[in-house]
Amino acid sequence: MRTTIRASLIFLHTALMAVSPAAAAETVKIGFITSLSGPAGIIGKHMKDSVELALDHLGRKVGGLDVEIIYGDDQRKPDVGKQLADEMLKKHRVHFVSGIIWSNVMLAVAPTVTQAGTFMIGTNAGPHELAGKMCNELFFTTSWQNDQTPEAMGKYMQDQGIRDVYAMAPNYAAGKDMISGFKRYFKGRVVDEVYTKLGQQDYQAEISQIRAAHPKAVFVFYPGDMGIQFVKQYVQAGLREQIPLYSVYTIDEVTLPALKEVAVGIFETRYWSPDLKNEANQKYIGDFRKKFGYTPSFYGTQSYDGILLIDSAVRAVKGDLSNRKGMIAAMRKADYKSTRGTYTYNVNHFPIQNFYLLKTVKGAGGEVEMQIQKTVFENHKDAYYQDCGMKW
Amino acid sequence: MILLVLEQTLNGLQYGVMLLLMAAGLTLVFGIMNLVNLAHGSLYMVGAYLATGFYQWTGSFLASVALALAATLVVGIVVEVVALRTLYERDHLDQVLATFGLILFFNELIAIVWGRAALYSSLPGWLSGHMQVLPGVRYPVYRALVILVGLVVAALLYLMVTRTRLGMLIRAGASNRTMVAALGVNIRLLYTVVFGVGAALAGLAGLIAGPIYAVQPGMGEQILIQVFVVIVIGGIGSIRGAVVGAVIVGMVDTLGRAFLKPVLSIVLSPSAADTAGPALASMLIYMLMAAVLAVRPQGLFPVR
Amino acid sequence: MGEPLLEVRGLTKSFGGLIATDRMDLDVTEGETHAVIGPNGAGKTTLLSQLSGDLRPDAGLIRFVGEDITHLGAPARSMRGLARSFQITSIFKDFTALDNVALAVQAHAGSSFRFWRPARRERALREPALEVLRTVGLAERSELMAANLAHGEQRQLEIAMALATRPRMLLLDEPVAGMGLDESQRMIRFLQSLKGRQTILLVEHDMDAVFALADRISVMVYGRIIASGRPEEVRVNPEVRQAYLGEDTLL
Amino acid sequence: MLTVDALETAYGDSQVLFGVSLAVRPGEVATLLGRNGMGKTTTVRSIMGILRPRAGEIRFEGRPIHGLPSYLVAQAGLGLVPEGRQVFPNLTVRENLVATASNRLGNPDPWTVDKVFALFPLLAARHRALAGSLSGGEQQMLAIGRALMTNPRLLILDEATEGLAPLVRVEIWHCIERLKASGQSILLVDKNVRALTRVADRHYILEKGRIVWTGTSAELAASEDIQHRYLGV
Amino acid sequence: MARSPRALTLAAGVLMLALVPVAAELLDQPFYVDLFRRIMIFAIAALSLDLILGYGGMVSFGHAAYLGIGAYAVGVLTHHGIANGYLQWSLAILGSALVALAIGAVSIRTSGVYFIMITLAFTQMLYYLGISIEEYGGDDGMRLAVRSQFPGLLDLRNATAFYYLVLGILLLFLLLGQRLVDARFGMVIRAARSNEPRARAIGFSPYRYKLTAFVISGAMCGLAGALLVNQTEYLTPEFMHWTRSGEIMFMVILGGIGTLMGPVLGAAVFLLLEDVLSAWTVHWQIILGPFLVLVVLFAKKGLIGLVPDEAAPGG
Repeated sequence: MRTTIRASLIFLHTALMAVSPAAAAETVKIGFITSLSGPAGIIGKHMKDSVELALDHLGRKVGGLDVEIIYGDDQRKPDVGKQLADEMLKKHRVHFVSGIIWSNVMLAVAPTVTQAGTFMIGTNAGPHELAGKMCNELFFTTSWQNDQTPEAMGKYMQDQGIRDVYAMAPNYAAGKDMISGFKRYFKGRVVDEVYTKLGQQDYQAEISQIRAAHPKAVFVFYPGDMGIQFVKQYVQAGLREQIPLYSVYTIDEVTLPALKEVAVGIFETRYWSPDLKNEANQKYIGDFRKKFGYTPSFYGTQSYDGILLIDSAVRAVKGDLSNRKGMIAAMRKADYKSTRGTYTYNVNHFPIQNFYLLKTVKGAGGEVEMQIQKTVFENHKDAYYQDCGMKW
Repeated sequence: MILLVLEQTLNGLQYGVMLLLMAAGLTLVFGIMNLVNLAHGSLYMVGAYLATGFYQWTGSFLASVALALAATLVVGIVVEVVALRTLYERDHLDQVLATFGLILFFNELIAIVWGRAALYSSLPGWLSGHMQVLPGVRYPVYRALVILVGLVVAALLYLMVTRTRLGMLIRAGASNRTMVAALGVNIRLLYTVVFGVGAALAGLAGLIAGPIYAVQPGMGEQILIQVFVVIVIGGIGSIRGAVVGAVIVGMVDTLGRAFLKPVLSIVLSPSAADTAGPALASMLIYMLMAAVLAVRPQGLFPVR
Repeated sequence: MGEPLLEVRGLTKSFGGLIATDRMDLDVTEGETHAVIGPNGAGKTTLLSQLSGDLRPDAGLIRFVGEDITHLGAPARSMRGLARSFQITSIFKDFTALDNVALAVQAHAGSSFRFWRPARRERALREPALEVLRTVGLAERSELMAANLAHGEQRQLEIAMALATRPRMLLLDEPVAGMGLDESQRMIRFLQSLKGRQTILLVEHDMDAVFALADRISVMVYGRIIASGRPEEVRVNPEVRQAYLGEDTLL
Repeated sequence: MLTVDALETAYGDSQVLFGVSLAVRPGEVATLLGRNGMGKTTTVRSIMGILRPRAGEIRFEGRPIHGLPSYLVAQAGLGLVPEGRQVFPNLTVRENLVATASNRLGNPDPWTVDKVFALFPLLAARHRALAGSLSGGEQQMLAIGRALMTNPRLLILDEATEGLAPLVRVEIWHCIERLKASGQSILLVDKNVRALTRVADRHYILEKGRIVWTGTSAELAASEDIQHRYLGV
Repeated sequence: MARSPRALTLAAGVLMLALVPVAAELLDQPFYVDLFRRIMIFAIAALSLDLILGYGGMVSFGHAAYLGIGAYAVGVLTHHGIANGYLQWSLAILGSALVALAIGAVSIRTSGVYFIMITLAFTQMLYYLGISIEEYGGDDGMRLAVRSQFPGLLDLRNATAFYYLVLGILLLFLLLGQRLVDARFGMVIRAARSNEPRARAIGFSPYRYKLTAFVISGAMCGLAGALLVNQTEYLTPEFMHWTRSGEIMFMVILGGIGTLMGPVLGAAVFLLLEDVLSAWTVHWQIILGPFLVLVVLFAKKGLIGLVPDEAAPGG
């Protein structure tokens, strides 16, 4: 009888411990949302692996506290992402939500998270809304604002004297940002702007249209799986020799293993490259290759940086997760070893950073890789920060 | 402009051929066994995975095609014997639900074996190039081959159904299976064979699709609904209907996507055309199906 | 005799190469029991289905109470007073016997677009229904599920449902089909009790039933009426004997 | 060659056959007579394995065949000409004959399309027509030809002359006589007593799921009372 | 009647649902209020489907369409700055009723597989329509800026108030459904399902009744859509995806077709199973899939069939 009572008491105690918020404070809970299934799953893998590497580097602690990561698969759908965020906030009571590849998902998730008083640390998507009117003190990103990268490409192509460009992107928030960013610096004629369905895999019909329009060059934004499909089909259709292709977020370490030689010679602009020489980057790439056996991508570095950024914030408030003000102030300093080198935060919590021109080349060992050609922008600010009401 | 229409017609034909390969098996299963098999798309997926897997393993494209075809045939037969047999006598509602359950199972099984992320199968060099169809029109070799294979398969199927004993039995079974059995034909075996052939065709569609689309769990469902549209338009159970339906749907879908927007912009304002064009284009085949059913409730080529 | 209640002119229906009804003429007078006989496959059920509106004729005219009803559907014909029974028992199996008949009453008792009051508590539906069940001798079985009734009882229920619509004319498709001798005798006696009060077009195979009930008989072969007349006339008609009863003379 | 013993069959809850027993000997033409709804077709369907009998035994050439799926029953040597003809309407006449043709039991002089056409010249003229477009009589001939093409040891004809014009019926009866003359065993299911007493050797009368009378043609022809009581003639 | 095992189950179920917010409060697990509210919303959708599927025999494979219409009615009005709930929800009900009228008018003329396919086709059309309207987020859908507002009545931002509103609507629909299927109207659609040629022969034109039932069902499901978009605070064409129709249908079958409590039970078990299984393994669908097949094959009457019932006549 007595044992029964004792057992019940122990049970009750454990149950109360499990649900009481005080107990939860000893662990940092981070919800990490990305796309793990479907064609974009490969990107999610890059991000998830990088998060794990970051935790390894931090000794499986964040800011000195135990850490629990809850991964969520948004299936590239905003509504699923929103639902995941709700669940993470209400069921798991996370302190930070991080990750998110797609701008449309980000637009659904970020407000949900920040309205609940929780930090949203973006590690890829940078829709212009969040840089401008919808900026929020609880929102930080370790990546970039969508427009910035195509701005660099637009500038490069403008400088090269290329005219009559045919522009293509998937039809979602980032796709439109990319084209508008491109047009901000490219002043030549845009023959046509075509938006395709997000996640589309067969571009043959669009490629036929391009051929019929015979532009001087094609500019595209096709991240991940879409990039693999588009570039392959572009080459298969015999357009590569007819019309040169320029791209952003299309040729990268995620798509190169599938594209290989097909991508050689294509230009990209970007804020990061594996051949960027700094200590943090070399350590990251070296350890990543050792642990996972493949070359990481910018999706990975951003996610890695995201965990380090959170770590710097929690460390700054000495593990007092209720001290939001302190954590905001800490993160604004960007005081951690970023893989891109040092950078600063703009008022809207978007990085001010360099953008480079990259070219796909056959490396010394015969493997296809990307190499920095030159710097297009130095300490480049996004075009929307003035719309952001935050002052600091 | 004419060249563009020609090229888009080829694209439509290529898509139609893929639909046809899927539709042929589905319509036979539907027609003679009276089974609504939503899991047909899973066989397509299995075909795509197996082909990709075998290609990585053997390094030979043709060997992987042969192996994948044989393997999907076997998978189809196993699925028929284990799961679907008991469903023939059930009503359509049960069939829809049970095969919906099979979809979940297959998608997850594939996800466990190969992971959720998509695979990319590449083509051997001799298929990844392009060819000159007409002066100024280059067309990918692989897609041209797809069209050719599809047309050959369609012709073979047509001959099989119209000229062979098996074809006669299939048609006879579609109208009166009790009588076919009462005349000494093992109708169960016939069903299994037909299902296996249908599965192999779906697998063929899947392995063809591999290099064009991403190979991923759930890929079957993306095409399945279109395939249903094809067979409903064509008339359930009719191979001829499937051929005609597939070509119609392939053409309407592709040409609609390519030309509806420019055509509409002649009539409407550009911004209205921008909105209405893609909307109408993606709805076109469903409107077509509703229209066909309104006029001919049994499809274009009713079996009975 | 005045206007016929039911008038059929040139009715034609074919299925593929099979001509089931071949330019057929037929009259049924008010109050009479008119039997259509003929071998199986002669097209009797096809004829009945065209009369009831379940099948659309290819050509011809059907007139009921002076109105052309050729293009009306089955429900509209039921509303005008044509009620049919089916050769293969057709009832609502998952309802009670009483529900079955009450439904038939309901169809003819005002709008059924009523969404609130439970129909099983409407006395205006239940009482007439029970009354009809009593007439056909199923009153004790009223609360049984129709599926659980014996075959003969289901046949009775079939007739009860037709009667409950208070028809001007009953179309009966082999009412004693599949019944044993006793059951069919009982059914015949019941149908006899309706004679005079109810116009009946009877399609039947069972000669006992036909000769016990019919005022007039039309003989149908190969989609055509080959003879029509009073029972004793038909019985001795050599053409009928040859066509319907056998072909000994030709063998 | 065919013996049916105490066969009971039910559709769901309602039993239709209550112990039917009959036998057909090699080379003979036997009949199963009875009014509509008495269980004739149910008996045929039970023999053919289309319905699963609840009880009883069916043997064909000594082998038990009850409970076998119908294709195995057919393969054992039973050829069915079903009630309502049931030709395959979407197949041509020739295809109807060829589709299910077989000679599993090794008939030394098997049926061919040409032999069927010789038996029914009407079909030869229409061999490319869809069976669904044939007249009732032609369909009946086709159904018989189709069954013959499986080279059965025993041919079962269920209501083979129903609903046909007198002249056509006569032709069918002549054909059955010819088949009988060639040594074909036949089980006829019909109501047509007069014609049957000429063609058949022995008769079984079915009433409410039971065999109530058995006898030779002569006995049946002599018994007006039996004819009237059970067959309504 | 009142003491039948099913009535007791119903009472216990209602009591349990009523206590969920209290329990969630005590356990400090507000998530469960969300979960059970979601369950009840899908229960309403499943209930609406069962009215035509179970009682009317119409295998609509496009019921998600009305979920979408209801959701879009709320989302679109909110997008244009009209947050008034009375207006929004009326539009949701009216809009889905009209769409159901149009879809039903065409599809009820077909039957069997063709009915399944044509309802699916219409839903696909709406799905693609939703995807193409950029103004309302296209593919991406859009956030619902505010939940529907019922000034002076209640505030949906209050999770508990919203919860009890949904519970109230569910109970109301259970009652309405019960009256409907037992009334003359219900008898006709059940009769038409049981034996349509017979129903016609005794004088009913089933088409009109079936169409009306189809419209009522669509309207109910439209309201469920309005609730759902308030629940998720996100509008997306995914509400109308065909697999959603499949899920709703599965809830009905799982719980018990042709009953009123069945769909509610089915929705609860389906969503709880999803919640539990997905927490346990990411590959939860490999369990759910075969489970579905087994339910179809062996539990013809659904889960509710396990609860004994007096032989209720007229299934």
